[in-house]
Amino acid sequence: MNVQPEKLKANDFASDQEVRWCPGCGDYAILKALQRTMPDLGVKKEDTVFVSGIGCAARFPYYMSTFGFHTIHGRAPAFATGIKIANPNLDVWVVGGDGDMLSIGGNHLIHVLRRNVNLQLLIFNNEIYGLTKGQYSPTSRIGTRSPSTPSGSLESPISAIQLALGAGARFVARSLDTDQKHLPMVFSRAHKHKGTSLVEIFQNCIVYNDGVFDGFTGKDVSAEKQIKLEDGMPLIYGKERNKGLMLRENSLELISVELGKKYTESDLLVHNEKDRTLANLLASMESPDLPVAVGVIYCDPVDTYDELILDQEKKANKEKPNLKIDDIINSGYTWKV
Amino acid sequence: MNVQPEKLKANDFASDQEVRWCPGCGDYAILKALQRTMPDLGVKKEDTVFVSGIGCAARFPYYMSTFGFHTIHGRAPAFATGIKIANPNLDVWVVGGDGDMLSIGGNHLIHVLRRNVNLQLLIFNNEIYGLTKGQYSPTSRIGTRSPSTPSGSLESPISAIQLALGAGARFVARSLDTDQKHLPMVFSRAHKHKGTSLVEIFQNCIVYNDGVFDGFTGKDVSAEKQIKLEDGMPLIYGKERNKGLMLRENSLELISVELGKKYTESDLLVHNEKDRTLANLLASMESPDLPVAVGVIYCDPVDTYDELILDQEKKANKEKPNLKIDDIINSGYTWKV
Amino acid sequence: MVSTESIIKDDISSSEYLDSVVIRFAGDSGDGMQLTGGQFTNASAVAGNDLSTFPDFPAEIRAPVGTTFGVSSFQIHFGQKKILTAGDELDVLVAMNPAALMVEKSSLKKGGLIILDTGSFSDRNIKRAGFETNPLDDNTLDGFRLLKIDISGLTMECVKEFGLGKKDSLRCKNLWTLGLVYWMYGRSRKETIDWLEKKFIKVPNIASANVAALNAGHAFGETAEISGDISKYNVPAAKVDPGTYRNISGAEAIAWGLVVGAQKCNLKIFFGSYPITPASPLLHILSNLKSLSVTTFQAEDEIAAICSAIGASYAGSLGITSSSGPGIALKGEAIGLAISTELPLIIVNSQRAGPSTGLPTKTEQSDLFQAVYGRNADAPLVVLSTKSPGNCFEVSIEAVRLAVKFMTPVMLLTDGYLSNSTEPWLIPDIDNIKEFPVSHCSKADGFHPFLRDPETLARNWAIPGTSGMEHRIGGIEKSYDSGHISYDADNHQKMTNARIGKIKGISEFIPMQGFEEGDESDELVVVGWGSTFGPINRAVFNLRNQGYSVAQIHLTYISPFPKNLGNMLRSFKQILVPEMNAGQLVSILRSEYLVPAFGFNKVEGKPFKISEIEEVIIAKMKG
Amino acid sequence: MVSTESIIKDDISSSEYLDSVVIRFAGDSGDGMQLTGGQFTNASAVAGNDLSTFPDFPAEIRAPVGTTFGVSSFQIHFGQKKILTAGDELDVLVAMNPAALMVEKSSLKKGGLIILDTGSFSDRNIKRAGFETNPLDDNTLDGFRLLKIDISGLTMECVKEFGLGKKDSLRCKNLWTLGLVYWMYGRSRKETIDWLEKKFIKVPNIASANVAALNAGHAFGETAEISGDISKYNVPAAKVDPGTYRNISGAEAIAWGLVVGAQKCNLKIFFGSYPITPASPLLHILSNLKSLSVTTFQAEDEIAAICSAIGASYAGSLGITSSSGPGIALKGEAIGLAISTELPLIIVNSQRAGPSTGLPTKTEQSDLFQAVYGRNADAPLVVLSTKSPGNCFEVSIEAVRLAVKFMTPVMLLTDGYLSNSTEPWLIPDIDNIKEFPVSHCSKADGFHPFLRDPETLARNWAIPGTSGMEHRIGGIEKSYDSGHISYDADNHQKMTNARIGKIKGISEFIPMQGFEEGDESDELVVVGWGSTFGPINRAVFNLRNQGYSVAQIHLTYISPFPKNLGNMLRSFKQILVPEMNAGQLVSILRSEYLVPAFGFNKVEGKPFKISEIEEVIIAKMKG
Ligand SMILES: Cc1ncc(C[n+]2csc(CCOP(=O)(O)OP(=O)(O)O)c2C)c(N)n1
Ligand SMILES: Cc1ncc(C[n+]2csc(CCOP(=O)(O)OP(=O)(O)O)c2C)c(N)n1
Ligand code: SF4
Ligand code: SF4
Ligand SMILES: [Mg+2]
Ligand SMILES: [Mg+2]
Repeated sequence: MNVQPEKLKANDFASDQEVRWCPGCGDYAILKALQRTMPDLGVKKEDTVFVSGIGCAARFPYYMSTFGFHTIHGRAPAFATGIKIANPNLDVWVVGGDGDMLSIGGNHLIHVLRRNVNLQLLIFNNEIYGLTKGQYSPTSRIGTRSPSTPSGSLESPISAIQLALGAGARFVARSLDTDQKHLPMVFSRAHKHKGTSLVEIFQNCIVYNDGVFDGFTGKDVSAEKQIKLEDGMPLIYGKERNKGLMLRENSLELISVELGKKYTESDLLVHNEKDRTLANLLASMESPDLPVAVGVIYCDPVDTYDELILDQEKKANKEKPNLKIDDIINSGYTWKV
Repeated sequence: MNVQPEKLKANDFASDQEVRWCPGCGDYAILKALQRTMPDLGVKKEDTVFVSGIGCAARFPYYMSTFGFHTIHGRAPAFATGIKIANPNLDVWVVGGDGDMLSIGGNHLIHVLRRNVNLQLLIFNNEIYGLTKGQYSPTSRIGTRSPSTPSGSLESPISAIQLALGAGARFVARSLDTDQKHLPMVFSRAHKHKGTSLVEIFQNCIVYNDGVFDGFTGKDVSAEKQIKLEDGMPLIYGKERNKGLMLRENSLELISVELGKKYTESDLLVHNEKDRTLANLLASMESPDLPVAVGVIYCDPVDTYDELILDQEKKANKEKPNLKIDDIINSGYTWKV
Repeated sequence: MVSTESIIKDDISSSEYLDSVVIRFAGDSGDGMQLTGGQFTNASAVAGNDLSTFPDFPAEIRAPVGTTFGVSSFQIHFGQKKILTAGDELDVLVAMNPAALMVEKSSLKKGGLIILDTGSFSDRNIKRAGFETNPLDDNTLDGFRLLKIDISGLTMECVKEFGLGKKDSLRCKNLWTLGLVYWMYGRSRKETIDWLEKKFIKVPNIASANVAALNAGHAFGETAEISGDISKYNVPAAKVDPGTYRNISGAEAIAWGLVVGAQKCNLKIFFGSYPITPASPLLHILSNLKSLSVTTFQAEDEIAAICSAIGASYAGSLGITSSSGPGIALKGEAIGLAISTELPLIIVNSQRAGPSTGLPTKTEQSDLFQAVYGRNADAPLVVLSTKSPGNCFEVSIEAVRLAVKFMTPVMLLTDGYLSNSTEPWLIPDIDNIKEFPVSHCSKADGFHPFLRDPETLARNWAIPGTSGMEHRIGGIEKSYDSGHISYDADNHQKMTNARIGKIKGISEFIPMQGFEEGDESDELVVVGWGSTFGPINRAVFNLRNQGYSVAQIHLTYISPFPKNLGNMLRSFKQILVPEMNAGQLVSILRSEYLVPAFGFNKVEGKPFKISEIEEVIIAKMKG
Repeated sequence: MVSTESIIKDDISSSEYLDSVVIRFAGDSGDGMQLTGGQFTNASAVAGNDLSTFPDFPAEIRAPVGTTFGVSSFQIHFGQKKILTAGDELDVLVAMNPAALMVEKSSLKKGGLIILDTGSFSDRNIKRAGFETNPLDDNTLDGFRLLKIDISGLTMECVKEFGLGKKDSLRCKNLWTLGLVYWMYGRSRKETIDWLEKKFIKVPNIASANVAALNAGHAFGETAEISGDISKYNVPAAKVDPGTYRNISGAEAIAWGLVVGAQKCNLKIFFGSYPITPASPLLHILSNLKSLSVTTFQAEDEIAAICSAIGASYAGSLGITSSSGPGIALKGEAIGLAISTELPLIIVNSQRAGPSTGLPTKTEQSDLFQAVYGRNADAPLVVLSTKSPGNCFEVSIEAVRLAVKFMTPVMLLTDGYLSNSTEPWLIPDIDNIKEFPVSHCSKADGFHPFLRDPETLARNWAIPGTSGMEHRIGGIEKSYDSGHISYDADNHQKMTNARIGKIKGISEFIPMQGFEEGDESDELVVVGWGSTFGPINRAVFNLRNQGYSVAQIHLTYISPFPKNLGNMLRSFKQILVPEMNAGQLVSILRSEYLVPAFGFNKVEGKPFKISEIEEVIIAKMKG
């Protein structure tokens, strides 16, 4: 018999495969954080499935000792939808890079969000195509020089979170590869949320895009350049917790203010995870003018697609309790010879 | 010689092909409105290209006497991108249905918007798949009964406008098939905007989804159930122009108020086409609680992709003015035998 | 007026005897031709005829009234012999308007009968249809027998009493026409009357009006108002096996076959699809079968559709996807993944005319190459084809059996013609169909996901949710020995061989190929696949009766071929391969068996005529 | 220490003479093996050798240090004869660490030389590489000649004076090794030194350290510290046509060929692509050629990439797209549209090992079926293949010529091996290449877009922006006579025939097939296509020298085949078709010409060895 111990440890979620990312890649930290989160989620290993597309990030499933499906580029959300509908008992995680999920896979991403299938989507955003050796991606900043844009890229980057909100997402969050406290918290929240939970993780590609997030992730600057969201709490940040966010007067625009002289905490906006407009405002904040928002940006659950399907099936079964295929075949016009 | 008359008439933009939509289809009205708009745009017929995917709406190019390319399902924005980059002189219009543009074509839609290629995107939204005989579409409301959802659809509809805003669109507008005054105005504005202009047109499919927009398009209700946006003007509507929109106090939520007793015009929000947050709020208004917003919801031009490409090419040519392929081939390490 | 009861049973004794009849109802899209055809089909079935039908829709949803491209028609071939095609030429054309006459007149055989509604021959309609002058007045219809009746007028007249508006009144004219045709062939009206009364139960005056029109048309035939040109015909019942019958379309047969197949191996069905003509009916039918463990999922596109189905198979369901040519093309990459991960999957391709968008409402069998070869790299799968609406049922069950037994994608080829056309079908006893239960692997000892059954070469199917079976799979090459990613050169060769060997080896587990007609001793063999079965079989049958030494082979299994096929083919002097494409099976047969097979190819978006095939065979045999 | 100047020119007179040498530099991904190989290639080119190279990267971007899957290597075959392959077996293996030794040792020929860095043989590295015990101490390397040098230590030593850290110092060890190998083969260091000084112009101490390491390795050879096992070799210059040469990779050759082709017909290039291994280099190279009327567009996916390219062709540019197997699969539907609308388009497929994701960094030629058949319906296009890096240039020009002359998509097949490997290339005089100007149609009189040139069957190419040419096209079937949508049955047949006939007819406009070796009088012919040219040619050449009656045909044109191919093949008793797939060309040849061709198939993700092909030929000819 294969008795599972009461509580698994992080290590129990590591597969026997050698991890093959570049030394120093941010993916390691994310892997570690997730392996550390898993035991606390109360889900059995055999009920957990990691699904991915193609890319460095998409190698993720190989390193988890759960079930894993490394599929094709960009389509992981579609595979995951089939898996979850086929067996709603399973705990399904989708992992992909910014290219996988936002370039070739953008359509599946918005549709899984719209459908609200109960699963977790993790986007490892390194603002570059790692696996194919460094071309710019849809999240790369304007002017990114890469093998395919030697004179600099020209397109405005896409924001995973804003796109998701536009598509009707019910849970969006953000975190950083290196933040080993924050990341497990965000993973747990994503897991707890019923419906599609999207988590964008800023991830450093040490080989092709090293330091691209340093402006707000560096140890020295992070407190001043990030704001950690907490539901129901005023939007305060800064090492000294002396800065805050409020609306510019007579406008729908966020500004950062210093607390003390002119403004006090009570002037600040309070984070409300159910406020989609606030979510959009927070998601669009960019360094260096405004702090980058991390944490749960939006969370407002509604019925999930998989539940609704089950309900509909149950109802159909109830309406025609003992229906057999023979009944269908013999329905309509028949005659005897 | 083929001398073109000074000013063309609507009829000059009709091709010699018999129009093959169902009698009573809303597409006729859109065709008429566009043919009426064209002469005023000052673009030559031969410089105009209509590109479409597949669907009833996508038949559109056949009925225009300009150039036209009826491509494959969902990919029209990608074809249009190639056409515009290859010849930025051309005036490119993309036409598609809600299925074409938001289901199979969703990814190309968001990426053309993000790139901001200078072209017009018209989505004929009838909230149904017309050509394939009436299956529900990504814009169909929850509970839509269709051949593929006999017990009602389960997914939240996608909002073309909100999705576009999430993808970084710089121009989004909305109009109605039957509004032959408003529609040409919106078309003109879309055309004038430099960059990708998205126009969503509510279009009645008389065969498979008849009357789905009646709640806010019916002659009797339209004034009360629609708000026609005008930049810089307060958000007023109603037959008696006695209703308006403002923010709910201490929130980021729109409410409709009656003017007169408690509120006056000066309490209302003023439409600002450059305010993305307002745009999102306006786009998300739904009948019957709030009026449906029509007109230009958002317009905030930035550099277009095709211009930027040209600039980059010009710069490259300037840097290496007389570069020949021979120079490239002979560069690097060579030796003589 | 005669009472309804007394006219329901018809006296057919006095009629002219006919072996079989081909009739086509044609009219405007709004004229209810599909309904008319459907009712006539049922009535003919009740009369005991064998039959075959072919509904033909316009490409437009609802084209403007009176246009040729708006003509909708329904053809039925019924008779006392085995009916295998919807018929080469029409014996009778019912033309409800000038456009229908314009479009269909060339299909009528010399001396054939045209029944037409003179009430619709207004100048405007005549012009719209593209006639320069009124075809009833000039010599356009010379050589045909004509029955000109003001059906519109007579219908208006007979439904007057029910107080309908003009539009609704005119809507009854198809029933009037049907009544007349029922009279001609001695069909019973009872079932149609029952059906009308049920259908319009909430609008009884409409029901009564339609019934009245039906009866009036019938009475019109019964009374002396008809010219000598037309009389009653007697098409005797066919000799068929006893049992309960129904009409079945190819789309229904596939849907039900898949459901039965899944039940026989105890799997739930996950059907992921995206609408496309002519594949959508399968989605529609299955969407109504929720209570039979069928989940349908309308995906955002064809790629998501197949990926979701593969995901479902991975999770332990039977994943099925379905589309038509252009949509199947989009699935190529994902099919490769299913092949690489060796998951069961069924891909139903309802072929249509191409290339590209082509002629979506027209039939063709030109996706054979795509089915067998249409992916990157060496990526073999099972390809099955269906030959008639009823046959779709059996082949669908077989598709499920092979998919789960061999852990492989199966491409099931049908086509627009088969999907929509119908034939009477002896309802089988589902309990008698053999089970082929699947067991998901749960033995942890020495488990790895790519361990193979030594006999079938199928890999283990272990599914999420099973403790101890946790494993990772993907599209990168896997080690034969451990299932882990492997970049090893020899291993890649070994796995490639295993994938190919597995599919080839299936030939050991399928029936030997047989002859439909004739045998090895014949001179020429006609080899076909798919919906060409009917015309080929009839042509071969006819010519054999005329003394030609011609045999027929019709393939269900195309990848792999049955193992005796090569030897069968090699025994013939001539091998003729008629296809509704530019020569696809013929090319594969030549390559596989090095036999000098030659093609007879027709790419007109419609089925072969029996006579076309007869002519080629005769020409070939004459040298 | 000897001064730099004096040692630059080497005396090779006293060396052992060799016809050709195969050497492989192997080390960790971070060891700079590609750079080392590249420099050695240039130095050999300067020395006048013909050569062929094969860079071999790990699948991982940067695998952990010391692992076998992180080994990066570069093989070069150079000699005084015509060199056609990177070599079957290694004469010399340079192994910078135990993992490299582990992975590559089996490629070394018996008695071959291994140069290894003992400094890297730590217990940890030995274990990581998968050796149980130290291979330098056990009998693992019995039968090889061994040159064990503490390259790490010696490098550290010689760069001490430049004050680099340990990591940077150790980075110079590849140059030390290169110096030693230069000494062995009498290569000039000058070009490498120049190159180092230019490359590290901003970090002069790094430049100096590398130069010092190079010189130190060289000096090490020069001095007596080496065992008797190793000496200097003399590989004389090859006899080649005079002219200016450079090394060219397949990817460069395609990029430049496409640019030249576009210039020859006066079109701008629009290149729409999406990154994928091993196709990306083409995107990268073209992205640097903006000032040559080349626009590159990195699309959101492969479908958008090809659609944008088709759009650009529609607008009057030369649309090109490029990908590898799985990405090409995604383009199938859009290729169908380009076929249906008859627009020029070039699709470059850099094939890789499959199915599905397969082995992205390994080579294969298994997309031939996909190229010829991989779409819905009857959808013919032109398929060309390339046989060597240099040949990619010519074939790319030909692809452009056929695409615009016949208004058709052209699939250009190359593969991962060809894209990355290099060979010396006689730089052609571009002006001497024939022009084939395109004229976009502008004659309004009687214009319709599908009017055909009676000779080529190419349709009119009228582009937006041209007054009077306004027209609509699409993927629905078009009337042969008016170009408008047509659902007519006969018209569909006519258009299908026209599309097929156009492609078949191209055989009148391409060169007759010739022999690479031998002629019709031989007994056996080896027929190949693509990058197998080298090993096949060498094998046939060798065996002919040994008296075997064997000929070689190598195909550039696969769809259509050259018109004399059938007759050529029929004159042989045996037809052998070696392919790096499970048998694709062989299947098409059998089908097309009914000749009993048989395949020799290898699916190991790497090129054939000459000896493998020799063996099969011999076996076949013996009976
Ligand atoms: C159909 C297809 N197209 C392209 C590729 C090549 N490809 C693999 S991963 C990738 C993008 C990788 O970027 P991202 O998703 O951001 O992941 P990262 O490597 O940065 O983690 C691409 C283009 C592929 N494998 N399949
Ligand atoms: C690749 C592909 N998939 C599916 C189809 C079938 N198809 C044609 S149009 C259409 C959707 C039509 O809906 P919409 O885009 O909303 O246009 P409408 O007809 O409502 O104007 C579909 C699914 C197709 N032609 N090609
Ligand atoms: S290339 Fe970048 S993202 Fe990929 S493994 Fe290396 S560091 Fe990580
Ligand atoms: S099906 Fe609907 S959308 Fe299509 S033409 Fe008819 S009415 Fe218009
Ligand atoms: Mg990335
Ligand atoms: Mg629609």
